[in-house]
Amino acid sequence: MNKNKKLILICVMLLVVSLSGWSRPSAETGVEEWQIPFLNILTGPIASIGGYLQWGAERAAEEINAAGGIAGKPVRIVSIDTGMEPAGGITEMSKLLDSALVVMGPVPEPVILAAVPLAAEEGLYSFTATTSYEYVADFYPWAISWFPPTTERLAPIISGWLNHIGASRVVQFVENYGVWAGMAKAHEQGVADAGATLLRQVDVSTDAVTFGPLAVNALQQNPDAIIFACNPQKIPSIINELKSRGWTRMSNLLIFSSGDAPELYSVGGSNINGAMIYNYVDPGLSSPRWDAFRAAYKAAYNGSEPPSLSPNYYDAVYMIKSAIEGAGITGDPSRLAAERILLRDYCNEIQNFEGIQFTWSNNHGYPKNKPLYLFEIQNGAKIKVLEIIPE
Amino acid sequence: MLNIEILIAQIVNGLSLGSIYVLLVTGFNLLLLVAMIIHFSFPVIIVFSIYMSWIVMNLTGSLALGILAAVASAILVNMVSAPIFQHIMRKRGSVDINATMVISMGMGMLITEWTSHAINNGFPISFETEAVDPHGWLRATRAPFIRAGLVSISYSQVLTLLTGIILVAALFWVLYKTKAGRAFRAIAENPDGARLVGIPLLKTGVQSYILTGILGGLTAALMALLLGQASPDLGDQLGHKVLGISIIAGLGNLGGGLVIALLLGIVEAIVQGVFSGGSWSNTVAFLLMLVIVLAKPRGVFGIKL
Amino acid sequence: MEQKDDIILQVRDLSVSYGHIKALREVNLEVRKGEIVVLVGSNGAGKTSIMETILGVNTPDAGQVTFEGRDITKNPVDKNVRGGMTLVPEGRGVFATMSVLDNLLLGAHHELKTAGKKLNFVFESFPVLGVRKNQLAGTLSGGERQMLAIARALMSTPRMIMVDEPSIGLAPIVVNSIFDILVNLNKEGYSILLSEQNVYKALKCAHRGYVLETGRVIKEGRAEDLLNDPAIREAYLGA
Amino acid sequence: MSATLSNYLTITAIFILCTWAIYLPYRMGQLHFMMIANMVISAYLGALFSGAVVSGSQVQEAINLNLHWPFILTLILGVVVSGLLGYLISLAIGDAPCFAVVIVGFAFMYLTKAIAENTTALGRTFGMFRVPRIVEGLSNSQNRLFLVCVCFFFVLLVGFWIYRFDKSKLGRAASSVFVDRDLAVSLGINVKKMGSLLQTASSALGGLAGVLYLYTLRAISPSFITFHNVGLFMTMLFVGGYTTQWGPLLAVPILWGIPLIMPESLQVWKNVFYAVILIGILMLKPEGVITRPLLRRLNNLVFKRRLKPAGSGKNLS
Repeated sequence: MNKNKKLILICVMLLVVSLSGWSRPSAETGVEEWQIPFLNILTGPIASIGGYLQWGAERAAEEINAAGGIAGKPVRIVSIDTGMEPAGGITEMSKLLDSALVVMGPVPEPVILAAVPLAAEEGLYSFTATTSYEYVADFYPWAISWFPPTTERLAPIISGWLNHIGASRVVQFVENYGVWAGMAKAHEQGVADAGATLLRQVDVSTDAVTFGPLAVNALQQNPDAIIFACNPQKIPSIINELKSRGWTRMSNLLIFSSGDAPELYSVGGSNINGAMIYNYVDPGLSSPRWDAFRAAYKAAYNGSEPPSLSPNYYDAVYMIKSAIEGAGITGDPSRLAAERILLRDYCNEIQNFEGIQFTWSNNHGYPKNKPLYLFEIQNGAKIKVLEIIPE
Repeated sequence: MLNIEILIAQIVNGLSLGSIYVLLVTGFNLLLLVAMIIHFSFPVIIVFSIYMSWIVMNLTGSLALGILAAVASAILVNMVSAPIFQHIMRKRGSVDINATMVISMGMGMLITEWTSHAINNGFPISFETEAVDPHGWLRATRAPFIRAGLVSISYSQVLTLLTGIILVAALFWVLYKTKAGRAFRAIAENPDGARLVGIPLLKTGVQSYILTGILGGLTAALMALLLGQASPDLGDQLGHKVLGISIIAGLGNLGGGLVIALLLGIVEAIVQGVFSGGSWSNTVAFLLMLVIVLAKPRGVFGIKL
Repeated sequence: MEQKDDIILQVRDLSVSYGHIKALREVNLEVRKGEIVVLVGSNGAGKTSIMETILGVNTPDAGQVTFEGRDITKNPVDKNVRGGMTLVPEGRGVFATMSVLDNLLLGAHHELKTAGKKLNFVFESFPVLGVRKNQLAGTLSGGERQMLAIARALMSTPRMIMVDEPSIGLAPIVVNSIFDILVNLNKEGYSILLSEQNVYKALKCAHRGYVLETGRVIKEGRAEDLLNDPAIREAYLGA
Repeated sequence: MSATLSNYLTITAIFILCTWAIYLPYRMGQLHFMMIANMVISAYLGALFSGAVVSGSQVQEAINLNLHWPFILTLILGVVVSGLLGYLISLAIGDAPCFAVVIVGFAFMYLTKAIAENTTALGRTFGMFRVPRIVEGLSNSQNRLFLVCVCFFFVLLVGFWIYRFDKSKLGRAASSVFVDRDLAVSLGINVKKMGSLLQTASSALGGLAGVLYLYTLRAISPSFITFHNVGLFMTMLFVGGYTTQWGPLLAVPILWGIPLIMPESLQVWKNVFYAVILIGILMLKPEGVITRPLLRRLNNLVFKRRLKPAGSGKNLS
């Protein structure tokens, strides 16, 4: 009886606490300090990705604060976890609707699909810097994309690669998840553009753990080139299965940009040497800012290269800084709605923004001149083979 | 469409996938038989042992210590979690067995959080690096020793399959032919009754944790060998299938689990080898299970609890 | 007065409580070699508590249990079973999902080496169990289960058998045969401590009895005397 | 009411309905996860019929139904289709054992997911969005408030219905099936009919929750309602207590609310907290927080207090 009473009391208290939680304002953008909420994924199996995205954003904030802050005021990244849960995503997003100047994230696609429409309707601008253009284009002008429309760049790089290796019979591994199917579609376009045939799309199921069957499925088509559009940690295992069945032409394997993640290298090691990969980020680039970023990342992550997505929210923080300073935003709560629009319009059409990798200009909320590179993988490093630099 | 070479290749692949299922389903069933736990997150527990063995191998480069770590950590997890399960299942009459399934999910969450934050920065781990496998033994075992066209067989595949079958046979013998096994089953059915009969609960309990621990540790070691890698979500990916196979075969049915696990592996391999595009292969596997369960609601080989 | 070493089980001032509930208050009782002693009382009088405490399931608040001259008050159950006492629990307590043979072998868990001999003995005494030895215990009838429970108890080579409510839920004719079995076992030399709600039958076959009420012994004596006690006749025999 | 609070309340109400959908067949010991698949089906149906759109990048290939059914019609559609589906399936598995039913749920979850992921009209992996507000012309905040009212109306309605069921002869019969199926059969209870009834109700409830969820998120994609939800609702049911309908009412607001109020520094530890709370509560109360004996005692407590002034408390307890 006593135990029960206590338990009920605790439960009631928890309930009260959980209900009263919202009475305090969270993440209020004041003039004393710029608070930038970051809806990130910090829990669950893919928390590691959120971890290095957070790292990039925090690094930008530290640099900015060391150099005098944004418009003279310090900046702080407010970390918020959404997990993979859309319901949690919209609730976390709704906490920010009345107070935040801008929001970074969300990161996982299920949360983007639920929370960004809400933010767009309520006039809150989202920096969705890790997902495909197609995922956020529908919410323009209230969401920014870090990438140009998928086919615009992917098709040319695929045909460039096919011409480079001189192959014509292609098989593609596709995992039907999030943006990957869309990217696979863009690859298809590139294969057609190069005059090659796509023999088969091999379905990589999300919970596959062994890959022999898929390798056999692909190889029975007798292809001379293979594209991977699936989970990065699965790619080395598939390559292993291909190799154990006699595949030798490593440069005829192409890994898509979402595969360019730490998982690929931590699992692949030297097994994937010689395979090709395309991406928008060139780790070999040499500039003082990039070199410092790269060195800091290596120091924080036991010597591994910065993943291709790691600079995205670093750049996002800097873009917010230049928008606040360039559009004369004050952070005054009474002007919140107007300043949100100022910031939005500034970023959607930002010109000559100095990103850590390249200087870009936006048009309709996405970068017009983002370059795309083709690399060869050697022991975790990437050697540039081709590049597409738009006018 | 399927020529004979491809069929053989896929059957080999299927047996390899099936042998992972065999190991996991056997462990899952064993926990049901000796402790009446529906350990839904059992594959996640195995992933914990894989990670422990990786940590030890990464530090020492010793394969033997790695296997030892897998077994020791599996026993340790049992020792820590068993009192929780026992506490919950003490009131056998009024507490439903599915409460253990929820506890198991909670444990799985804790392990996933640990692996995705604390180990290797949350990135997947590989057993083929210089530090983990300095002599290249794992790599050599994983290389094919028979290759004919698309058919490829590695030592690790043969080893996993054989060990799986031997383990099932050995467990069957322990559970149904030995004094300890009889006591395990008695405690699982009715701990209070077993105590009245004079079975020493603590000693027998520890024995059963060691048994399940050894099985779990070996499973972890073999999975590491066969897959060459592990990631925080590996366990979740296998959870449904393992539960599914156990149900289809008949809960607690060791022999049935072996057969169904291998068959499902082969079916999945063939299905995955046929489909072009779309994410249908899992659906096919589960629809097949659906048909079987409609025909045989208590499992193909019958529930053995 | 019998000699002291005739006493196989002696319980002195035994008190047990579950949480705030006092289950037993200063119970004293004894069982002598070759005796059938019956505990009489209504539901909740403490019959099961006495037996389980003697066996070592419960830790008493106070008091002492001596078995064959040794103090066993704090012994765990398995040690007491090895020491020569056993309990046939209320509701039979057979393992329904295990075979009859497995159930019997569980009784001999601590000394399997001689199990073969004991099995022969048990199958001789209970031929029906021999016939059904590979059947699951859950498929037996109520009387057969009670036989199995008693047979399992015999497998541990006890010198004293405690039997908790053997007649519950059994048809009258089956109850008779169960009591016959107990009497026969007693004749073969087993001391028996029996708890029973079927007071008339129990006192008929017992040597002595104790009457319990709310955890206390309120009366004790020879079975015939108790059977003739008007108060008991009124309370338990409805006459 | 702030957007956060209304979203919290709406989703709490929906999750309560979902947990009840699992509770109902569990009354007779069946773990019926079909309701998750029903949520997906009715949410997609709702999206199709209410005039939601697919992503602009897929719009050329998608068939535009151009329907604009009002909320109430899509709701009825979702409930009826789900209930019908649940009923048809229950004809085969009405009296199936607990774990056979699990497989049915899993199979349908994979099936609905694969269909959604591969159908262009449903937006493939992107799903559908721009689900209209419940009533045309409402502002976002009015719409949210309206949703809170609608959702809690259904919680009351369904809650009352379940209450009546639990108190009825049928409810007692279901409990007896849970405790001992063979005994129940020998008492003349038609287990198959009972299972059929409960499974149909569970499916219809899943359909209801699916449509409400759709109108709350105002979008749907294959990644919205997944196996993750099975774990979520299971934990809510078992922590709250699976023997009475009141468990979910207590567990859902807490388990779903706690992660939302974690301070910033503890965001990374959310799942750890969740898991520890889960294990901790089940250690303390293996049958869940709210059990039948607890309810009886609470009942007595309340009655005593109310009746004491009249001086008749003793007689009643």
